[in-house]
Amino acid sequence: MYYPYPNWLVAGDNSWQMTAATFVGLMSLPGIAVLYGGLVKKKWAVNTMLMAFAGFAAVLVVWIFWAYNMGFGTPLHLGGGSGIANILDGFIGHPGSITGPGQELNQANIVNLSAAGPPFHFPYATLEYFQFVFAAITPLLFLGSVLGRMNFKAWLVFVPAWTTCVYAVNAMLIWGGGYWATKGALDFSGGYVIHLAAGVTGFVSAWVIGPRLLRDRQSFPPTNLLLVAVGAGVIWLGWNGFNGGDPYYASADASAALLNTNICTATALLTWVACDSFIGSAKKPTFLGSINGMIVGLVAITPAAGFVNGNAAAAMGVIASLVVFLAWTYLPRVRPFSRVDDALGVVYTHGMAGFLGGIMTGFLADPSMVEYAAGKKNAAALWSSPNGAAGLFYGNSDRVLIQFLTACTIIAWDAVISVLLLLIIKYVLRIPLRYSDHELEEGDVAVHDEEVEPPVLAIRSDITQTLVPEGMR
Amino acid sequence: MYYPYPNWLVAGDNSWQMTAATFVGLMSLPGIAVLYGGLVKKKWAVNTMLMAFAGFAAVLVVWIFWAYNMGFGTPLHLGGGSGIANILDGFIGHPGSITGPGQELNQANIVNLSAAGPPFHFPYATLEYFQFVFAAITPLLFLGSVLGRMNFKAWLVFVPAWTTCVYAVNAMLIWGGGYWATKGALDFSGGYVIHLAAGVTGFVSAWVIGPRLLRDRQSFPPTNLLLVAVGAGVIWLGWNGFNGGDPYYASADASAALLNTNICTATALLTWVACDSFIGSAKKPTFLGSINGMIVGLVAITPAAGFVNGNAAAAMGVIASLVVFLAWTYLPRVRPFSRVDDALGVVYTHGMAGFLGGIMTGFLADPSMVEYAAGKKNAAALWSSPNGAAGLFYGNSDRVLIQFLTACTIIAWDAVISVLLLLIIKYVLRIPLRYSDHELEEGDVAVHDEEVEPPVLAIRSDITQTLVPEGMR
Amino acid sequence: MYYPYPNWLVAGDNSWQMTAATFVGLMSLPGIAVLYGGLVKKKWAVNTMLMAFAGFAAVLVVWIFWAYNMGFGTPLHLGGGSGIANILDGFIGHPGSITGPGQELNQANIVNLSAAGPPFHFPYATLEYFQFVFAAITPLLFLGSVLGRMNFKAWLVFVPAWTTCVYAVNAMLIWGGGYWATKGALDFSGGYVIHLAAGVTGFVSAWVIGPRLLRDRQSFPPTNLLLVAVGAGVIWLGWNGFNGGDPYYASADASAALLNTNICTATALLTWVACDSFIGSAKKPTFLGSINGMIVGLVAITPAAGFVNGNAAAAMGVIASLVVFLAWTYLPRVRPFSRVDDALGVVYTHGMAGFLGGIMTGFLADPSMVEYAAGKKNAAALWSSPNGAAGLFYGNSDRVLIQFLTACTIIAWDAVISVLLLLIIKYVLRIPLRYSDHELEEGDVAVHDEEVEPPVLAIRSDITQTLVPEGMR
Amino acid sequence: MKVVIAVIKPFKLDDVKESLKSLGVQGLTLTEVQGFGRQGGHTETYRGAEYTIDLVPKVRLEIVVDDAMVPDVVDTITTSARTGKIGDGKVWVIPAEEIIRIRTGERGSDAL
Amino acid sequence: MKVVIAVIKPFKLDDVKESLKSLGVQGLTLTEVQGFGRQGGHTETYRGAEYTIDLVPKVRLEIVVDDAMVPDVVDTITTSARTGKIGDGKVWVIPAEEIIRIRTGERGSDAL
Amino acid sequence: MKVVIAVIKPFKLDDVKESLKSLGVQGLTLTEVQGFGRQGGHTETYRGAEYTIDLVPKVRLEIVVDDAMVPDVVDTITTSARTGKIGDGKVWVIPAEEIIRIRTGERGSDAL
Ligand SMILES: Nc1ncnc2c1ncn2[C@@H]1O[C@H](COP(=O)(O)OP(=O)(O)O)[C@@H](O)[C@H]1O
Ligand SMILES: Nc1ncnc2c1ncn2[C@@H]1O[C@H](COP(=O)(O)OP(=O)(O)O)[C@@H](O)[C@H]1O
Ligand SMILES: Nc1ncnc2c1ncn2[C@@H]1O[C@H](COP(=O)(O)OP(=O)(O)O)[C@@H](O)[C@H]1O
Repeated sequence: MYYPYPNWLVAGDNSWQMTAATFVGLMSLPGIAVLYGGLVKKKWAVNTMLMAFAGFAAVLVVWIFWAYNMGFGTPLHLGGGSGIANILDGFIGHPGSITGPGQELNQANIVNLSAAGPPFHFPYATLEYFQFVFAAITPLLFLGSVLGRMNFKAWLVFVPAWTTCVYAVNAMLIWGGGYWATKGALDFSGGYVIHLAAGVTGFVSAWVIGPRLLRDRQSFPPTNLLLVAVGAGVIWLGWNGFNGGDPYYASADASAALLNTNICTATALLTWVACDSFIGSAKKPTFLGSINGMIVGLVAITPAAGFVNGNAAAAMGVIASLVVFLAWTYLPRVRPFSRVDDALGVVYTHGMAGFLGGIMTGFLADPSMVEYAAGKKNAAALWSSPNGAAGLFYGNSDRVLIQFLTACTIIAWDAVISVLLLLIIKYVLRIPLRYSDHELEEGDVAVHDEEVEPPVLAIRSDITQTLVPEGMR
Repeated sequence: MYYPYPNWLVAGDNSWQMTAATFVGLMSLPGIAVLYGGLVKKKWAVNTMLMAFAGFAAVLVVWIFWAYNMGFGTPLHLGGGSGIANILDGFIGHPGSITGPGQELNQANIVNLSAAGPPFHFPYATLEYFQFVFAAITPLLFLGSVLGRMNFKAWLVFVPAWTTCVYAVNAMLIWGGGYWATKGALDFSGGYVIHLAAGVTGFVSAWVIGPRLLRDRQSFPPTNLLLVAVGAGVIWLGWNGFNGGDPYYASADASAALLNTNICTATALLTWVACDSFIGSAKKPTFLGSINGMIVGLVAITPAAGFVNGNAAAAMGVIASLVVFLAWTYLPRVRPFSRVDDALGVVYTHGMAGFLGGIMTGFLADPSMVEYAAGKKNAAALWSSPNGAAGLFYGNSDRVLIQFLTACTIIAWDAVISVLLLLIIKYVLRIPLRYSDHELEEGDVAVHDEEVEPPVLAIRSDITQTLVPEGMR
Repeated sequence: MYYPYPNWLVAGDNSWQMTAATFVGLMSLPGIAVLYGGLVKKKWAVNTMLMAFAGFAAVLVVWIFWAYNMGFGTPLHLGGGSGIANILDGFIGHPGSITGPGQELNQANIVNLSAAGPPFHFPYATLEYFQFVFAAITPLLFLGSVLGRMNFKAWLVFVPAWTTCVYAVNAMLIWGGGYWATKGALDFSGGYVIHLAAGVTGFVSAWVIGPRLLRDRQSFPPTNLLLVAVGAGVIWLGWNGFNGGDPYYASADASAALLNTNICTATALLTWVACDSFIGSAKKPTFLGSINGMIVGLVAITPAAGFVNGNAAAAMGVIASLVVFLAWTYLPRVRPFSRVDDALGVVYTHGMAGFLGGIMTGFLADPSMVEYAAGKKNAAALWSSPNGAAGLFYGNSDRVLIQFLTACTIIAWDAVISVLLLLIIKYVLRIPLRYSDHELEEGDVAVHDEEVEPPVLAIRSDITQTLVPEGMR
Repeated sequence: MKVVIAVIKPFKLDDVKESLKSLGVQGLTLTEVQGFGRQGGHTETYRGAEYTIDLVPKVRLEIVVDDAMVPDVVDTITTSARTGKIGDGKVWVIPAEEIIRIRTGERGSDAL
Repeated sequence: MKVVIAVIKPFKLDDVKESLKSLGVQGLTLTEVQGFGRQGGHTETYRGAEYTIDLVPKVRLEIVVDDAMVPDVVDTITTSARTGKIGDGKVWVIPAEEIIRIRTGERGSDAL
Repeated sequence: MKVVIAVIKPFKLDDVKESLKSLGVQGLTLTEVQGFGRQGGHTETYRGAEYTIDLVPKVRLEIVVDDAMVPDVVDTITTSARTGKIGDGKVWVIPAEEIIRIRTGERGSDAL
């Protein structure tokens, strides 16, 4: 007799987890690549897409050779185990590769969390890849802040360094069983680990790298909104894997997370359209407004998706969309926002929306949205005694504070280390962070010898009549 | 011990159902959004895409607060239970929200059908979301009839109203265990509930709203066929979830439905290409012809996918494609088709194809295409005594009539109520159904202050040298 | 009691297999259609996309009526069972249709392989469709060699003929339990069956059909790189289904194959970007270079994905990308490469990369990458006694030779039969293989009466003020 | 020989083309241009940024004609391109010294 | 009546437009063109093939003005379009015999 | 000073450009235009609707040259753009009164 897999593997859960990971991967490629490629000025479309594709690849390389284990492996105990230094004990994991057969095929496990839930029903390769697609999309998101001037070489160094020193810490602290995880911080799928992190990093990086050319800031109309729609659609539906995959099982909570994700997105989109129509200066609904609202909704529900019920999800969409709309309308006039050229406004749509979502989770987490059930598997009673997380509105009074302090940790660490890494790249490695002004003027043509829609009149002069023969023609 | 999910949940089935729903969601966003966005005249591309994104969101809001239960919940007994009024007993369900924890997490169930098949292996959230993506794509389909003049505000009112008053009725009648369900009407995945409905609604709405500008009817070349290909490809493959998801299990019938869907689509596509090449006026194969054929095939197999065998699927593709090709070639010259400006011809590719598919199902449904098996689960004998549906060719003489009467019910109800709703919007709510002629002349620029490919020379005058500083540069 | 499926069906495995097949389908439509549509000169974009859509459909028709069984059914014993003629015994299967109910619904099985692994957990329809999407993408890949001149009619005859006479043989020999399968040839997901085959066929077909117009070879700038990104992204992530689906179970090996696929792709992409930056003539990283590298990585890992570990996958990406980069830089100057107009270079990115991947698999296959485990299902010991395939580096000395001979068989058969089929189409069926020079000059407009971005000034003269009335307006 | 240049609203192109044909004009060359003038532009908004588009799409016609034809051509264009609303455009006339048909080398009126 | 034609760098358009406005120029017609001249082109590479692009994007302005205005218009353009680097472009002047405003039929200076 | 205007088939551009270079022409301005003339257009079909496209893509060259160069330039274009088939296009010549190089302010022949 042959068996296709060991008995700890549940095909349905592994199937869902691989599928969810693929959906999340699609959010980056082609999702973000063409969303941003369609949103930037035509002369930067190629550069933007190359940054996205190469960034995605670069994360995977560090992920498999050391970074995965820094986020999800055995923690390095740096703190000594008492007082505030405790945080250092759950800060970062032992670096280590995951490329051996056993590291791919054995039953997956997150050391620090294994007591807190049921064993995983899939192998390490699934967990590693699933977590990779999250790690990979994060730099692609903050690319939105720095595009149109950041040097490709600096990007290719910054992304792996950031994944190692920043993302792995975020992940360990909240997801890998690190400090804030033990304190009960709630971040279902990365409102903090990913979106707050992307907003903060993008913003400080845009500040360190400096703004786009004046001419590009004055005139940065999008290349093509049809491509924006392609990216946006893939991102919305791909988010079903983003939030639906995070219970790690094709469970009831996965289904609820998926539904809630769509609910919050729908209300946020409609709220932004309403703001555009009634508050906005032109009083007209806009397509890009609907996309902004959509993204804000997706981001805001991310820390909450499987923790809140559908009513909360609907409310979160309205609130997050309204607040971010107002923030984006009024904050650019005041410091520090007026001083930093965050090209696509990532600090608003990802940073603020992620922060808001995380705080609202602290209020709204509904303990009836069970994640795992303890007890006898077949007991009918089981699902009436859920062990889900409770927010302030459900009697858990310090949840909001924990959410807030977790956010502060992420903001502080990510901002400081991102700046540091960029300065090291600039002054120690001596790689320029930005293109020269001449290159910035020409864009894609200067830096890649490519254009997104090359002139039809282009001539390839090395082909002559005689070079290629007529075949058997 | 912890358990990730209750024992009625089968991870494999929940995985497939969530995946299938995501594929169907992708058919709308970005699928329909860019298929239609690429097919319309350039000046309407943004409006078309915004209509699609906002319509999708609007359906979800009514779906979760009341409409899901009107289609799939407990029926309101309006009829009194005898004679023809019977139809009113299985016409519409009690409205009610589905946003509470239990309404998301408990085992899914369709009250009226629970005796007719095995229990569902997934929670309500899965069923609600799966059914949502079907409800959401329907208005996006009939958008194809009314685009290029329908007012966005009227659209945002019409879509939720239509979902409530029309779609929920279609669903209850055929899928929710309502009147025609009890009579044995066959509609595997929405040949009637969705496509016939979209064709009829689009057609009457185009009539009520009035035609596009003469100038737009005279000149409506597509914006970009590459985007049409993106949309079309996502729609074809997304249909694997559309028809493959409707058995509600990752069952053998799901697999067969999926294969049959592709078979019918392939023959329909090739038939249309042949018609273009040999019957069409230019005698040339065309890309848009192949896409029309593809859509006709996908639609025609929808009511039949898991009920017919592969031979029938192949035949259905040829027949539907040929008939719709001829209809679209000759009917536009006669009334009422000559009098209504159905911009993208939804009445042909969805309305007629759905109708044809439903009727052909009445002939071709093969009882060996078992849907659920009754009996002892492990008995080898089980699968030799299938309980599938039989069509006229398999001895079930009144099946065709039932299919026909079901179609008539849908056509009549949807046409009448759609017209009524539009008149209420116009005369009671006083929201104009169409843009003013001036807005129609300018299109996107006038109504959304956006263009699909904005001029590179656009100047943003509020940015000056001093506004954004140089960062740490 | 009702049951949704028989007890041999495992929902999780069927779910994954249907999902994986859908991802692979998406690689063709819209994947290849818009990757190639975006890469060709604007005047050929429509033709390219129509070729892709119609080719996909055409393969399915022959697949269901006869070709599936020629690749995966009962072998025709043509050889007599001894000596070299042995190869004829495992060369091709009995043609036969798969469209009946039982042929869709019964438990899937590959006759020749059933003793070598566990029984399949899904019905025939799943296997047939899964194998179809592989059969369908192959001609779409070699379309890249012949586009810009091949006659659409000849294409529509060549594709089904090739699927029948070439693809089915490739599949039987290696996957269907044919000759090379029995010798232990390793081709996880089609490095040979698909990519080497596409490279060889594309190359010889380009030679037989003759080159594009001189003017098109001199000037063939891509239409739109944003669409290239859409296609490329869908292809990368779709490959998760391509390689992740080939274990036929949602197994640990599926997960490892999926992870390895991404690893090899990432290193290959970065290697090509490095080559462009440091070796290339312009010393600049390019977007299309990154896409070339990506494809080379995806192709190279295809024969190896579930057989090698992560380290090997990373190495394969570097090696394949470097070799193909050098080949593509230098070989076009020497014969036969200088004499054949392989428009998109399929012989390099698919042919060579597939060949290299297959040979490297012979060296690197790691026996610890278990595919199926023999023994008692629940025994913990099970997974410590894997039965995976071993390459030369793991002591299996003749593996490389077998891989090499298998490649030779594919190259020889595919080249000879492809040429033969084209000559038959030309001289026997008298269908011209290429368009006339006049048609080649005009491209899409001449052969399909369509343009990818039609002029906005186009006028439809048959619509007059009175034709369409004003509705209820 | 003169060149008549006309800048008109794009949707009037068909009318103008038809009436020129009736007049016997056998050829013209057309360019998609952008006009700046009394007809105001508009504003577009992308991700919160407002763009002023003060250029309006127009079509520019260039027609080489015999001197004798100039008044008729100018009149025809003026009439058929007129909507009476701001932005209808301009017509102006430039002297041409020579005209050659590339295909045949014919010159002057024969080349038209 | 004259027509001033100017071929300039695209990013200078706004400056030129503004200074012409200050001068009282009420309208102009603009075309996106490609220039060939001393300013070199560049190379692009697609799938291994090198393309020479020796054409540089430029903007072409066409302004009908009264004879008296010509020197000012030419000077203004020359000044505001200048960067001092190769490729700044040219201005030239052509005689126009007549100009008509389509909307009103006005001719000559009134039509501007 | 004259302006030579040529409307040619797009694929002939390279030949024309090369032969003008050989002649010593140092610059020109090129516009993608659409021509209407004896060369027929074609029909396109989209979703069942037939569109008549009677405009053919052409390239328009605009070359300011010294009076003395005009005959050579015209001849060179005529020769190198000719295919002998309908639609080869036209060349015409217009007087220019002044030409200025923006970068330097040079005028006349020096500005070319
Ligand atoms: N002085 C000018 N030189 C060249 N083109 C002009 C001039 N004035 C206007 N135009 C062109 O004519 C178009 C219409 O002019 P505008 O002032 O808007 O309206 P009207 O012609 O009705 O007075 C402009 O968009 C521009 O293309
Ligand atoms: N003889 C000419 N006729 C028409 N346009 C010209 C001519 N010479 C140059 N141009 C235009 O002027 C632009 C700038 O010319 P170039 O020689 O590159 O720089 P510069 O004007 O600084 O000497 C060219 O791109 C072209 O559009
Ligand atoms: N009177 C004209 N004024 C301006 N352009 C013209 C004129 N006649 C023809 N053309 C241009 O010349 C092109 C070729 O003219 P056509 O009549 O098709 O062929 P041919 O020049 O060979 O006689 C046209 O497409 C158009 O762009």
